[in-house]
Amino acid sequence: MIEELENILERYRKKGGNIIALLQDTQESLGYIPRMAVRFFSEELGIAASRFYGVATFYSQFRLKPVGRHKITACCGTACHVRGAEKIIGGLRKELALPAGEDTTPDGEFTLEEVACLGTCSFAPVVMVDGGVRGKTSADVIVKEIKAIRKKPDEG
Amino acid sequence: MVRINIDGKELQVPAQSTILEAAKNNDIFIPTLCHHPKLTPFGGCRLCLVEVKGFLKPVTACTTTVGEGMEVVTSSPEIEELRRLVLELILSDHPNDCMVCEKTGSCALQELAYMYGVREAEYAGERRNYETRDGNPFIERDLEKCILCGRCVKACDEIQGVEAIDFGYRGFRAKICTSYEEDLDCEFCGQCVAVCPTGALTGKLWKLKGRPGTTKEIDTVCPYCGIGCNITAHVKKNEIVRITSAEDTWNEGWLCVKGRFGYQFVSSPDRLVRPLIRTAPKSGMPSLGRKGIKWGEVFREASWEEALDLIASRIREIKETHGADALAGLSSARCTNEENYVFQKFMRAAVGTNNVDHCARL
Amino acid sequence: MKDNTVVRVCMGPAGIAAGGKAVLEAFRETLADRNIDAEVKEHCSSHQVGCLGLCARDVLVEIGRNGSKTSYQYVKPDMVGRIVAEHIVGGTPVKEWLVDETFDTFYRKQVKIVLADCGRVDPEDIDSYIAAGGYEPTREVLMTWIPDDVIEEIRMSGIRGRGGAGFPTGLKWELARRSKGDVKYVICNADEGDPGAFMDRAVIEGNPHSVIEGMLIGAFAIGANKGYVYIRAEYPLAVERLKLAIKQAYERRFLGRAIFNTQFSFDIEIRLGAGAFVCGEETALIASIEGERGMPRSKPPFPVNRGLWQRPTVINNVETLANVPYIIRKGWAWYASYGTEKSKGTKVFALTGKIRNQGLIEVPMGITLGEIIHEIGGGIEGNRALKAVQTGGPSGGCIPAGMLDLNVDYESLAKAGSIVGSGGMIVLDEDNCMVNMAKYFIQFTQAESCGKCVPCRVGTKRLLEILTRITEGQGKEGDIERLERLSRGVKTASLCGLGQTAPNPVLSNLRYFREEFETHIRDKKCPAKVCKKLLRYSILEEYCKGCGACMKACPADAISGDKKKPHRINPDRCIRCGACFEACKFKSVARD
Amino acid sequence: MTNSIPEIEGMEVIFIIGSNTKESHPVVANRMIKAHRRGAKIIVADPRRVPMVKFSEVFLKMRPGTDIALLNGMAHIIVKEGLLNGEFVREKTEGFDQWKKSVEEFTPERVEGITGVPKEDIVRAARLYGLSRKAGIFYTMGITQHTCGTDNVRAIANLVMLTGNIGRESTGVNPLRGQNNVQGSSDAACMPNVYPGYQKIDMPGIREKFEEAWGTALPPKPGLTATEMMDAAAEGRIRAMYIMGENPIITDPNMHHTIKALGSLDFLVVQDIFMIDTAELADVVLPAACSFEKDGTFANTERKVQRVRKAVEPPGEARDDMSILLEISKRLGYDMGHDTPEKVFQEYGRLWPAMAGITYRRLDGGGIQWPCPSGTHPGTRFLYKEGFPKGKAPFSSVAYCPPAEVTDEEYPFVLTTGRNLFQYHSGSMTRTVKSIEKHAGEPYVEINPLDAGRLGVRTGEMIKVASRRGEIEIRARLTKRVSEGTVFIPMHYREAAANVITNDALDPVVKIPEFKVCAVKIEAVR
Repeated sequence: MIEELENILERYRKKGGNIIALLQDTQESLGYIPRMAVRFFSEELGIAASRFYGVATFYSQFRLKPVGRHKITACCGTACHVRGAEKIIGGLRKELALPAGEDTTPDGEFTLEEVACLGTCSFAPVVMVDGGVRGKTSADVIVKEIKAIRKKPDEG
Repeated sequence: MVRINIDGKELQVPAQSTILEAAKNNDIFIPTLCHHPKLTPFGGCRLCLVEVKGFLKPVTACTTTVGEGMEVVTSSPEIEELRRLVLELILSDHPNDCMVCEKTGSCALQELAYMYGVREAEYAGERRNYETRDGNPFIERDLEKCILCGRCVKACDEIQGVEAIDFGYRGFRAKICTSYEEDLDCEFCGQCVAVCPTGALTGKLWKLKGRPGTTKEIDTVCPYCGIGCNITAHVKKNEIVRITSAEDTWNEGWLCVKGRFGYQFVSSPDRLVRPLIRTAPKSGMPSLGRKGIKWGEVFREASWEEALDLIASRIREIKETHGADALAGLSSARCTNEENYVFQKFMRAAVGTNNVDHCARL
Repeated sequence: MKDNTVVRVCMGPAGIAAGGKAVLEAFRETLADRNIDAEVKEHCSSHQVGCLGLCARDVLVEIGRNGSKTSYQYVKPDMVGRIVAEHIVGGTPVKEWLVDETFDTFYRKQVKIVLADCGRVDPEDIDSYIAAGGYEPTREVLMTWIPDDVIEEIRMSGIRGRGGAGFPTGLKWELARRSKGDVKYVICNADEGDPGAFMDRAVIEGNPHSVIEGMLIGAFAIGANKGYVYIRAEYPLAVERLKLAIKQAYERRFLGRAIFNTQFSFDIEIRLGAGAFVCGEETALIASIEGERGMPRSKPPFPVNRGLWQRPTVINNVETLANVPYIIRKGWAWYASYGTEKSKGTKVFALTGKIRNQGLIEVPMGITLGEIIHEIGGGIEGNRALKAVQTGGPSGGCIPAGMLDLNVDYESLAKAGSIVGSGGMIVLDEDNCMVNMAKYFIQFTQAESCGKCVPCRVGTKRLLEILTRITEGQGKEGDIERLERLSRGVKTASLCGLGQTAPNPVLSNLRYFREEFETHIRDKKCPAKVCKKLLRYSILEEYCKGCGACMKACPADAISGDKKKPHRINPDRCIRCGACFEACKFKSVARD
Repeated sequence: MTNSIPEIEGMEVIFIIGSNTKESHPVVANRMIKAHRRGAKIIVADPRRVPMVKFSEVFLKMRPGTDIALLNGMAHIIVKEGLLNGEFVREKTEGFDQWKKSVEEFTPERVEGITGVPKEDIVRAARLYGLSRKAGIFYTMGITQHTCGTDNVRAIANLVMLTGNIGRESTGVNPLRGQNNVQGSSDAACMPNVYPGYQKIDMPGIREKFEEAWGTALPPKPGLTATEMMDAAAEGRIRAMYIMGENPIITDPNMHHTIKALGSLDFLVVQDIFMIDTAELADVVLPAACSFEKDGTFANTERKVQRVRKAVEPPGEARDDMSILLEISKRLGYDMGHDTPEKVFQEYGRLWPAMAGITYRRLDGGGIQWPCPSGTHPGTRFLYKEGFPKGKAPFSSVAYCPPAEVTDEEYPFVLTTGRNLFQYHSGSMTRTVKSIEKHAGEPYVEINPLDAGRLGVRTGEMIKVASRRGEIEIRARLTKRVSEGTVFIPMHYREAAANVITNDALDPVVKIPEFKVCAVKIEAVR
């Protein structure tokens, strides 16, 4: 992990940047923001660790825990809302048996993420499964997909 | 200087001052919670909202600088309603335990709640609750009492340059955090405690020892380094229960961990309380912290009379047999000027030697 | 056989969502099999709006031959074979799959300025933008104009901030120009946060150079040499396109030093938003670009005086900037000829919700809501009744069905208790609960509140709690008054735009649908049958066949009854999930 | 200090050398940080990466004991680049030309060789300080606790005179005193060669003045310094000692020597608030009151006299030091003729003009900085406004000489000692404070990770640190704070007392021991 962090730091020092950029790069290469990454950057750059944490917890993009192998993104935009996004999310949480307040299954397989708006309102309700957009969808459709993913051995 | 008008009063105020400063310096009261004169303005609590002619919405007095001919109204039914609502909202997410809170009596929030007669919250609802407590040995952090005014964050950054804490999360979940919410591990200067307007930050040693108003307060000087910070000792039942420093002292109320939290030595059970006279021969080697030595077997307690007589007679003997310069005295950089003066006078005039020094060099 | 046929398949997010890839492949294969040498283009991916904008009908396929264009809607892979056979080979379009008549009315009332070139130019090829007259305005301005002329031109055009607040752009630029400072910045706010609005994404994906040009001209006007585009990371395609466009602009020396060999130099950097709605607010956005928590700062000082790194800074939204080159090209008078006296030009709206023609529309300011709904939008979906139109997203409000002759412009909408905002326009029908809508928006703003100031941090939370209890049948007498007092307080006392507008949905819904709130509170009923906890389920014996489907479906074992005999729901056990309602094939489960 | 602490805010350049300000004088550091926020540039010169480095423009990480080379090197650059303050040098100083020659040899290259500081940094620091006319220098024991301590201070003085950075507001040279009343006990003349107010006992007329005031004959020749006393005791020339509120066993160098010295006394009185280590060797131990239990005054590092007020009663039969001394004095047949602190202070003021204007009543309105000659005088915020007391100040050439003890094959590491933020001096007070002990109750040695790696030592492991004088076992704390080849041990911990190891070589003039440099060897304890 260290050399990844050093690379990120290298880039940061070259083109100059800020805490957010640094964290975005970190998450990009590690999938989340580990404690030791913050410690590392804080020591190397003399920027207080508390500031990294403040930024990391402010923006919804950043994760302090590893993300699941499969990512399901449910749009909660207004259009999706009026077309029953809540129902879908409810159904998915039930299917994935997500503990309250958690967005990733204990086995680290699935992460269910809710986003403000994917900007495909005309296709509401919209859900993304591992990057693939599913328009005019429903809980059942997605649940089927989840079951399918569970079955076939993960190739990634 | 610019000319402004606050509540009908024509005033001349420094051009760069904020409306709040201008008002304060002219004894016009504007309620505040997040503002602190020694820290940069924040504008979060919204209590200092005032009406400025020509502005569509009320502005915060703490962040708005005055302008020539500015007309300000600090109190109107609308403004007071807003302040009241803000207080109701703060209290709707604030524990109701003033009766056991260390801050009671010196709490800015309590004072304003009293002023505005806000009691049970009209907007009662969910309250933050944090089970985990910070395990550090100096500072009690009760974040349920935190009003997110940000003073502690600023003090830690702007005054102490440590930045051990910062705002974390957002919205209703916003919270003052250390990195990854570990236990506080900083310089423990306690500037954050000093600037906290509520009971969110207090000294762990203070707990239930006595609140301001119930203690005797004595202004004196810190017993530690050579800077001589001015401190106030809070005393109850002949015990120091709290050390604070006033904002108007030359050290601006800032202290370090020793000055603010290092006062327990005064009431230590290990203090010497009676003169001791050696009974056993010298072992030659001090214990250097080794435990289990029974001083009773080395020294015996004696009356002052006996001890002082003994000292006087031995000094006289040695002086007679070996001369005054066979005696020497070491004074202390921790004693007062008067005591040091007396000590050297004692060595020179009473004992008769210039063999007198102190630890300045060590 | 040689042919000049061009097949365009919609591959915008919506298109992809509808299975555009498969359709595209189908065409490629079928044409290859029949070795027809026809061009198959990814269409909507670049022209997602420009060409059709009717994404609701994706996958849309456009077939152009000998200059004529024909469009198919709802295309599925299995339809491709026939289209190729009959249309491309046979030459006669497949009638029943063509787009229907409302397709054209969708355009009649629209006026395209910002979106005009979306679709005509290839966003990934700067030349096609130049060919369409791109960068000419910049050249002219840089070489023959003085900054004050530019500002004057923009001021006269009357264009106002398209991001929401509607602050006159010319005035903003003038203030920034007059503000002292050797270093100044231009920021393009592409942090399109309003749920239900996506025109900024569309413009950047469809015509990124128009935005770059807008920034160039703005920078020249105020005397800035550095610009930032603050864009949501959630828009990967837009980010990609923008990066490419900037790269190409640098290659052509439209960016960098000595542009068009003048003294003027300008650089643009992209900053990715990290997911915080509040960063749409100017000062929060600035904090975010500086890499800090996006917590708004008190105004004054305003960004035009002390903004990014304490320097004078102009922040304009994407749509605003994209207008600029066209205003320069055709002149302020032409632009000002559209719109009303106070609201000039056109505005792009994202028309969504319960409406037939969904998608982006660009209309002249002042057009009536009715024209938009019925003519452009083709009326309400299904045969439900229009209930209201929500505009301005979480900062806006609802316009009830009765006010369809309302003109859509800054003043009229404001008077009606809503705002133009960034241009979200969600159509609601009788199946939408207005209390639930208010709750939804407050839920959103509450989750996005930065937490700096008390009214927004705690106030929105309390608003949400009250609305929630109302939708759950726990509403108390006085709750409406509580909501009103709190909303007013949050509006005036909050630090930034987010808090100052957050209560709008509540206030406007209370204004037009007060009785719906009262019904929830007093009768514990939700007329739109949306608020689950207020619904009552019962079985109509006369219709029940006793098939037991509902019994199986019920997760709470609340349904009992023998086979072939009418079943019964035990109201005490019923958790009101509606499973039985959906399970029953005989419509014998009643819900009220 | 020639300046007062609040003046720090107004400084353009702050040059900190041999002072871990943030840990030893935290509230001064607060002012420096304030200045920094207002744009002041900070230079830090130290063998360790001390916390203030975080705020510094330039950090000169020098080898211990090479201060003179560094300071002369900076002077060299300032002279060569003509950054000096010609007017000041002409009118306020003397001996410039001759001194100038003495720094010629200190070229950046050579200085880099001696100090280990890259020459670019030395040049940057020299320019920063040299170009500023509103600069302050801050130093503490890091400068004085060397065999060349006096020369270190002279070298600093040269730099100050060269740039004229003295005698104005926010401009001067500021030694920070380590203990609450070091300034005061020096002022009050607990020193072998002067009477109160630094009045030399061998100056004509002075002794007579005090004999007259005190109504008794006084010994004519100067006495011994603390460190000399220990040697004299060991040799039997000193037979009895009276130690008030000091703990030399922990605070003096070469502990074994100190123990031997005190052990061989015929009679030792220790007067303290705790059973300190030194008291264990005493014949009589007297229980004293602490500063919260008595009235009086302290003089802080900026010469400010402030009131100390009684807050609580002393425990048991403990008494304040003054009344104890008065009692013994009576028994020795000498009645000092005053019984309250205030009366003592009045006599003090009568005998020292600089203190004459200060009274307890005035002090109730806040501290006053001496000199304060009259009751209407406001006190003196900064010194030398009207030039130097002895007219022109002389430049004095100082040669660089290495520390008394340098590293060799057997003792390859340099040990430097000092304080940490949480403990205080010999720890007699702070180590009885539970929270402080909980947080910083364990002795440790700071060692560079690379050195530790070579020795196979991990953080938290016990290692043995030994010098020619003694050895201790102590926990290793791996940190980049210290450079390779250097280790640091805080002085506070009796159970692993740094002064078992330190060198008691003295500065020839002021007799300060070389706490800051000695050679040690280190091995892991298995």
